[in-house]
Amino acid sequence: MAQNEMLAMILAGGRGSRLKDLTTKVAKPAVYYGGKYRIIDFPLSNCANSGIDTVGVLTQYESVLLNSYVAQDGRWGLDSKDSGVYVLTPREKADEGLDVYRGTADAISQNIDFIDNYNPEYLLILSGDHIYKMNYAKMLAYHKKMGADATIAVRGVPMKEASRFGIMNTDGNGRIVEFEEKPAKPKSNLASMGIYIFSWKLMRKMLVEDMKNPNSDHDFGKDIIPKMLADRRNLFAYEFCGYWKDVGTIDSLWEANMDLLDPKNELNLNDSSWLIYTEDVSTLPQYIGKDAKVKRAYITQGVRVEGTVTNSVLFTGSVVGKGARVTDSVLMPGAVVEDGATVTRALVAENVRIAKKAKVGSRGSEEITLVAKNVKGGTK
Amino acid sequence: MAQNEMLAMILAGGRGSRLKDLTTKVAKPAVYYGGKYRIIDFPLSNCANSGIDTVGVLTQYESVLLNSYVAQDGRWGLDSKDSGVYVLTPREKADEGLDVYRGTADAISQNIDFIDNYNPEYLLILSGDHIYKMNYAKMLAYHKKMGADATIAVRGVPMKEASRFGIMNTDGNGRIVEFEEKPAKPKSNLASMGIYIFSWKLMRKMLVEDMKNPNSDHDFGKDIIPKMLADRRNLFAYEFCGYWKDVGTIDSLWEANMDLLDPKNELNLNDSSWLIYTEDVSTLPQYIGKDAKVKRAYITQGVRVEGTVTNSVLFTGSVVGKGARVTDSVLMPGAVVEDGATVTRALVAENVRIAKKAKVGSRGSEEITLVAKNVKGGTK
Amino acid sequence: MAAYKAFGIVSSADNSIHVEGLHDYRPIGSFSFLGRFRVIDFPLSNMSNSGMDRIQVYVRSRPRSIAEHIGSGRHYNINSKRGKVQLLFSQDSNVHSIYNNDICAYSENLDIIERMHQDYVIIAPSYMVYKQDYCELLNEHISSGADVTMLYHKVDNAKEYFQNCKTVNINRQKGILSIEKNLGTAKEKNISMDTYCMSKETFISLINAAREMSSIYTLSDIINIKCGDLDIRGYQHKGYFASLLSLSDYYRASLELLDYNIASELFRPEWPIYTRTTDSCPTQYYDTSKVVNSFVSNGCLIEGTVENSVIGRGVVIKKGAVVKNSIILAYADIEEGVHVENAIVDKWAKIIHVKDIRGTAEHPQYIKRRDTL
Amino acid sequence: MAAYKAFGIVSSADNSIHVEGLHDYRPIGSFSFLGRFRVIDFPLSNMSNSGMDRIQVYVRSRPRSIAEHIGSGRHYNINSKRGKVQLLFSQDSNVHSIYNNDICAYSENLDIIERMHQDYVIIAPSYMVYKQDYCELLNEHISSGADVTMLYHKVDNAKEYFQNCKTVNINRQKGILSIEKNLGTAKEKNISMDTYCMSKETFISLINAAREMSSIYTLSDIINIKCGDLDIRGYQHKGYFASLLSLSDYYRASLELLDYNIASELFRPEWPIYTRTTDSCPTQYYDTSKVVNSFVSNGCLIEGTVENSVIGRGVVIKKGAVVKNSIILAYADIEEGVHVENAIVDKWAKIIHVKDIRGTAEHPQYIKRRDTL
Repeated sequence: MAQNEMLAMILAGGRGSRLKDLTTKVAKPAVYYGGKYRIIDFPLSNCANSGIDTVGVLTQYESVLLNSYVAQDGRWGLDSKDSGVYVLTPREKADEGLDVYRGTADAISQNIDFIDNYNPEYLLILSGDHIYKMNYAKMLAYHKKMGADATIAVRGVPMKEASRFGIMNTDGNGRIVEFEEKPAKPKSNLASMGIYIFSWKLMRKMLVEDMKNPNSDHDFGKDIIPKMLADRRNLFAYEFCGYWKDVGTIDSLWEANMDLLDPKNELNLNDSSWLIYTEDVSTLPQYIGKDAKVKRAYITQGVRVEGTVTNSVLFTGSVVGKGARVTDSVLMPGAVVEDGATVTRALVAENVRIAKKAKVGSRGSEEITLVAKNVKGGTK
Repeated sequence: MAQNEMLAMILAGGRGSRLKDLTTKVAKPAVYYGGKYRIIDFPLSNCANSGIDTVGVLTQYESVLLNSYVAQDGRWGLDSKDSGVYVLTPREKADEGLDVYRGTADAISQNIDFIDNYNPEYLLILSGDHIYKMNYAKMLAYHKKMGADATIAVRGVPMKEASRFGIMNTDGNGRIVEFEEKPAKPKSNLASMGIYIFSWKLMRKMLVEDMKNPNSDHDFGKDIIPKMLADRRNLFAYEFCGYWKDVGTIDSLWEANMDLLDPKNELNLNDSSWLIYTEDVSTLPQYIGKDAKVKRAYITQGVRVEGTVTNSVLFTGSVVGKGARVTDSVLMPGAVVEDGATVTRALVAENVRIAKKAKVGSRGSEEITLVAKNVKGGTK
Repeated sequence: MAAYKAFGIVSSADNSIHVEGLHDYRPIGSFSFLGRFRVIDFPLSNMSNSGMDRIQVYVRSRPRSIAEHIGSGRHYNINSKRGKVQLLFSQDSNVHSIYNNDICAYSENLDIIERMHQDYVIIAPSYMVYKQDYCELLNEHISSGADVTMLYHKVDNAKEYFQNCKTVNINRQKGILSIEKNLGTAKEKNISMDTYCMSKETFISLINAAREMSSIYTLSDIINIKCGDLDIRGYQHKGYFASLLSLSDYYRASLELLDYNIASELFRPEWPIYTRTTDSCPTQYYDTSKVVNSFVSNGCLIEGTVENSVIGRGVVIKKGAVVKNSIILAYADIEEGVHVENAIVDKWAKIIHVKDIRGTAEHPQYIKRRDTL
Repeated sequence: MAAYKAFGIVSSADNSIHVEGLHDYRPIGSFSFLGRFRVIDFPLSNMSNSGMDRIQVYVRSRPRSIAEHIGSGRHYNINSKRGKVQLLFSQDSNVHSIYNNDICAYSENLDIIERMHQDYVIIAPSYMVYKQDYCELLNEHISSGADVTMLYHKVDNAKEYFQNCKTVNINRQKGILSIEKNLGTAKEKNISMDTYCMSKETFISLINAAREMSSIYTLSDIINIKCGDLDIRGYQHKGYFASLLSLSDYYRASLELLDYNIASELFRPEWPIYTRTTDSCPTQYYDTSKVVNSFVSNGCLIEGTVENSVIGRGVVIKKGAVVKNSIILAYADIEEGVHVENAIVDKWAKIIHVKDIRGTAEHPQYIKRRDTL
């Protein structure tokens, strides 16, 4: 049976501190995106759509919400007989004290016993905080075809930006000959996406060795991949073309939401052959009121618009009151813009209330305004 | 909606070290019992059958297996829209380091944020390692009827053994007037079962205070209940009649299995109105071979018997070879008794193989023999 | 959790009922309602929210859409081990026969009804929309000592609406004197909501009594006949109520809910209406969209104008198209320049060439499923 | 995961088939098999294990047991979002008509077939038991360039068994020359396994071709007719194979598997046969039980003697009762002193007063569902 041919492990421990108040209570993979999704819906839905049945999610930082969110594996259909999404936190062992994950490779090493339960042929390592649609089954087919020990997904970045990334230098056949972390003079524009397929037998051996190495940072990028290259292992680059975004800052999160306002956007969440699954909420459909004006907007069920919405993304349960104006903005779930209030170039966090006639954000602001606390009413 | 009226939290951190080699790799709640179950199936199935939707399972000790076992919440039907079984391990917080659970009350305190998400009216505290069938909905009805702040399930124990238990002394109305831990001269035979219903609002306040108390052991029995009594809160005892077992030792685990061989046993796992749910395995039905003799036995699907089985409980996938004899014993999943081997008064652990003609256990042994490693062949 | 004592039955409309157009493709329970819901979501959510977890859904013909929509029932928040949403089919091969009624379906599945552990049954129709806590109904039933307690709703527009419904005559003690067809003779009537509470025992004896007397008797018929012998009582329902036994009732009920106050009375956060998610993405509004006073489901692409309408999932409304006072079902396409008014456009229909589709408020125009116009 | 390219169809037996007794209550796919399984578990597990996750199950009559058994399909290890096990019903009201055949069901649901994303289809029957990796079949089909590839099984007992089956004539290149009824004329025959692999396109064109030529043509008929025009090839199946188109075939197939070697060839750990669990507890053997060479399901209480038999879930065999060479379906009661031999006892039957029930190996005695004897 194909079931456990490939197991996926999602590294979801990122604190995402550049997302400021959005991540004081939730880990970055649980941050909202695109009207109804959370970022981690993307790798999880990709797994489901790629025919992967078992997914481990490695979390550590304050993640009660993330943990209980991903534990509901039926959201991604990952609840059939042998399927499951398993939350893997650092844990007390019989012979050791309680530990934290020291690096990406260590997070996997600490869960070797979990992986052994499934005895997979291949291990897929993913990051929990990227937005993209990708068929990992195709990447696996490539891995097998190339007889690779490791396959690393890469994407072309503008050459002038390449020095900000981990760059893979390949030969004519896609074989990786060199890996340079943020090279001053990049030789290629193929940036690692942090998506790896490893043949598990070999990787298991390497991880056991790496755990014992006191000089290692226990990181795939810094330790494991360089070691594999040094050992002259078969490493291949798998080039990904398509929408991909790491939303590390408030500005980039806002921007990624704005991308969806273009009906021809590259991510295309409307493609029925590759749906992104998420939490199912019980609400009314969206209601557009008697005096509402909605133009160029991305709006989901449970939203109520009585005012004017332009160029904005509205999440579940958000409300735009009478005479209120929401422009170039994102309203996260349950955000309420009361009657007559104005929201411009802003990102309004979950359940935040902008009181009557209040005004937040401005058209000309350099940065996007993050509104993470209730805003009191305006006087005008 | 009734959904989150009462949330259940199962304390499943017990190491169960008196169960010896059975618990070196798994926590006690994951230990097998009754041919196809694990101990934790009992509180989880009781929750499902009592109409409780959301269950937190608090684990700490080496629990990768327990964690992934309970995460498959569909096993107990706890995977409907708003349902779930959530594994709660000690975790790194934004402002503190990584912590362990210091006591039963602390385990709940550390997860106040989780409980707050559901905002329950009542909190049910259970232990993950007891075998019994109980309708918690009835206990809740009693709690409400009595206007209790806390209701504690108790069961009558023989008076002469009462000094081994935590004893609740009640007035004529079931109100608890005194709690004595292992009293030298017990005044009552009502022993606490470690099952509590608390009105959450009050308990939340008490836990927050208890966390700050440097002199507290953060334990329900030692700290919280005595404090409630001192505060003259309404504590009521809810008397449970029926089969109940804490299988703390190899002998008592064996004994609890043997109890099932009596077709009129009090636990009655055959009652279709209160089923115990467990993992679903894909196997053949049990096969009883051409020369087999099976008498007084409790056997589940996937077992193959070619030899003689008397007075024994056989778990999924266990095999009794030709001419082999299994008497007064328990074969855990995948245990294999090869042709001609003899197993008497023994408990054979998971996947252990007793080679041809080997002999383990003996009829007259004082203690039950635990066979946790493969046994080499006999010479006869 | 009082309703743990009762199992539920969701009944199907009689074969004498035929709702124009829509009904050709699916039973009424499967009709789309307010875009994201299906009518059967209402009785099922009522039962689930009342703590009931054993529910039998009777389906007569064209069961596919109901079977798929209900699935394992998990999205109705029903424990999949302890509980069960069970589809029961009528095996009578002649689906349109008058003999193939509710009593016939119950008596064919009598062994399953007899095996239920619960002492009481709540029977609710799959063709009406309302919110009701069945615990309250059951408690009232038990404490009154009645043999049967049935829900009714007081209306003042029984002349124009509630076609095909039945009315009840009630005495001052809430005793039911008789159940009659709504003949539209008076404005004010007590409409029977075809919702009954009784003991399992009484239910079985009514099924048997009906079979003995006439094989065309329905449950409502036998209860009417027994009004003298048994203690049958009414329980008044308050709040939003719609019966969907005719196309105009369906049309009116949908548009009525465009009043957000009425809608939010029916959809309370503490009483969620569950449905099956289709995982469609949010709806895309273009630069040219003009939408007012409408419910819009997810997955739509809206370039045109929408007024006072209910738009289903995945609907496309192209530039210059106008949709007014209409119900557009899922995946329909309204192409450029098309004007749709007072119409019900069924699933997957494409309106391309016919530029003007108009019905009246009294007689909405129905466009068939998968039709290309 | 080659089979991601194909969706699956599990087909129903023709209306010309009627398996004595058992078939009165459920379709063949719903027959109990080896105690814990139902026949339809085999095609569904084959598809699931081959990585297929979009499966259409066609049901003609008495759909309840199949609908309940399949549920959401999660127990077949099929992703409930990406994948779907979809029940498709024949809407033809006259379920016993010869017009109501497989082609009729496919053409009624043609829009759903057309909407499938996959390029290929694997069609497998719900009335045969075998293990087959459909990836291999699909790969062979694609690499050979055939229009249709069908499974066959070589047997040497076609005279006595495989009643109601079809046989195929094959040339040396594995080309199918014709498909004929098994008339029992020779021992050695290639039995058609009613399992086909083809492109979605070819499938749709065959459905249309059959409809045009005659409304009573089945898929097998139209493929037989097209043998000259199309490249139709056979693919030989090896391993255990049983067709359950008659009661004696069903009886023989079940008892044949009491040979543990044969059974363990069909049930491989790497190719699990999934089924719906009923959460029954282990089986209780009493002091007086004597059981040999039998498959016993969970939840039984066994005080008596069982030999060479298959015992379903929750069966009670009382003291002194003897069950030999028989198949006892779930929840049947064999009371004290009763002797059952060469019999098939249907679900919930109670054998109390009739102390001796005997059939022959060729004609097993059938005891009806819920009968009390």
